[in-house]
Amino acid sequence: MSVTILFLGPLRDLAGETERQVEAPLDWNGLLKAVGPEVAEQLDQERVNLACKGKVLADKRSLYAEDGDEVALLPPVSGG
Amino acid sequence: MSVTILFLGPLRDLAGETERQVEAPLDWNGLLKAVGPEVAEQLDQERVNLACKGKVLADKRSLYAEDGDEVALLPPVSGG
Amino acid sequence: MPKTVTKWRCCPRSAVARLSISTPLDVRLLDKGLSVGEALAAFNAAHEQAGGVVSFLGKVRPDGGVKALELTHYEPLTQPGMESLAQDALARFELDGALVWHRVGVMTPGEAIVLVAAASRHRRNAFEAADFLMDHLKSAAWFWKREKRADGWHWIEPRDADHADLARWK
Amino acid sequence: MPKTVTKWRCCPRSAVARLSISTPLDVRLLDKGLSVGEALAAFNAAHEQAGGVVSFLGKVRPDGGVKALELTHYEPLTQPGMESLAQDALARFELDGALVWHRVGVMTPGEAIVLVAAASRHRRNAFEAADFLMDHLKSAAWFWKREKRADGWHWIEPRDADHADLARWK
Repeated sequence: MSVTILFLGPLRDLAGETERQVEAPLDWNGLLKAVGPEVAEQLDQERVNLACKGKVLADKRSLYAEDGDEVALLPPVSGG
Repeated sequence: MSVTILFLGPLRDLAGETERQVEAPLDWNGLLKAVGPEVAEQLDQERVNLACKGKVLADKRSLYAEDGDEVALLPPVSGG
Repeated sequence: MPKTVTKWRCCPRSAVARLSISTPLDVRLLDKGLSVGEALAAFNAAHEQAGGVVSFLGKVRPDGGVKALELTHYEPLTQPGMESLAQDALARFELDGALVWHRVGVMTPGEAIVLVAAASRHRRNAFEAADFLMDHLKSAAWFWKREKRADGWHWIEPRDADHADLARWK
Repeated sequence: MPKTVTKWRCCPRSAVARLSISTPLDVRLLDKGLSVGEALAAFNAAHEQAGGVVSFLGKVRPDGGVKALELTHYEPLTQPGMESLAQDALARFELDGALVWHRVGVMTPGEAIVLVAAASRHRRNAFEAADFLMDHLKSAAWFWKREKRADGWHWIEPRDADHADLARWK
């Protein structure tokens, strides 16, 4: 009975792991607590997006992930 | 002791031949006479250029071709 | 993964090219090297009726002592994002077809990262479509890059120039 | 024929491509068909350091019952004109290299007429160089076209659009 949080790109280094399982259901405040203060600070910035069930959320603060859902933390894509 | 006049692109059809040998030297008035009235009328238009010895003339009316020279009549290039 | 609306059909293999190209769109994420000559030969053969074909090939540059480049992505977004982008280009520039191939994983300098091609009746449309595809690919496809230099791996930050490139099409 | 100032050197033949490409510029008038995949593979191999390569391929379109296309040119102007244009593009867009190949003679629908490629450190430069080369090729190279239709051969007139294309670069 869990939600998978995926840390992508540079957030993977900041989180120190690729993914983490947390208890379902998971909302925005639950996510902030689950990822720790450093990642939470990044996540709070506009340039970091959130996907749930393979869809980018228009309003990431409306997150509501249920059992079996995958929540992906998407930092801005790289230039170059 | 001659100058070669080359008819290129559509001017070839109008002249009815690919090239013609005429006596050297050849200037602008000589050229107009040598090519016949139909081609001369085309040649007089700004959009038709003249090359002598492989160089497009900035002022075609300054033509002066000597023995062995090639004078090319260049209609505008095709679109498409 | 959402289905796109285009009808896909498979082309007969060309005599020159051993590759099969889907028409009108061929969108791929590749985890190993791509043969650019073969891909373009097959794309050209698949769009014989098109008057003009423009291609762009992006390669890993051997700049500043870069030893390797790693591209990570989020597959549930990347493939649909690339397909939807190719669809947009197809409609917007009245293309006969488009090819959008992107490498993921670890690459070394000189290796191909991205190949796009656009086939169209008109030259200008093919140029603009290839340009449009490249400008939008990064934002459509969620790629994160890091470079391996002498002192280890470094993430590549977003660039302001990318936003300027995107603004050209607004 | 005037010599250009660039130093030409010959590249080692690539394992993939059987063609030898001159660098930085490879300018050719061809009186028979060209293998696009091979040409681009060889060009890419010759410019391994370039971050981006843009190519344009123009083909004879099977429009309005065209059975064949004939391209005539004036060789003393065409080859130097194409070389000088390629030089201009090389300097103007800071290219690593360029390829400019043009068919002459009689071609049938689907056959390649022209292939240009530009290799550069920066994507935008490679795109602009290929575009620039195509816009200027006709005026630099003195080509006259005629089409064979059911009722015989027809010369193709100059187009106003060509002048507009050239004006973009002034």
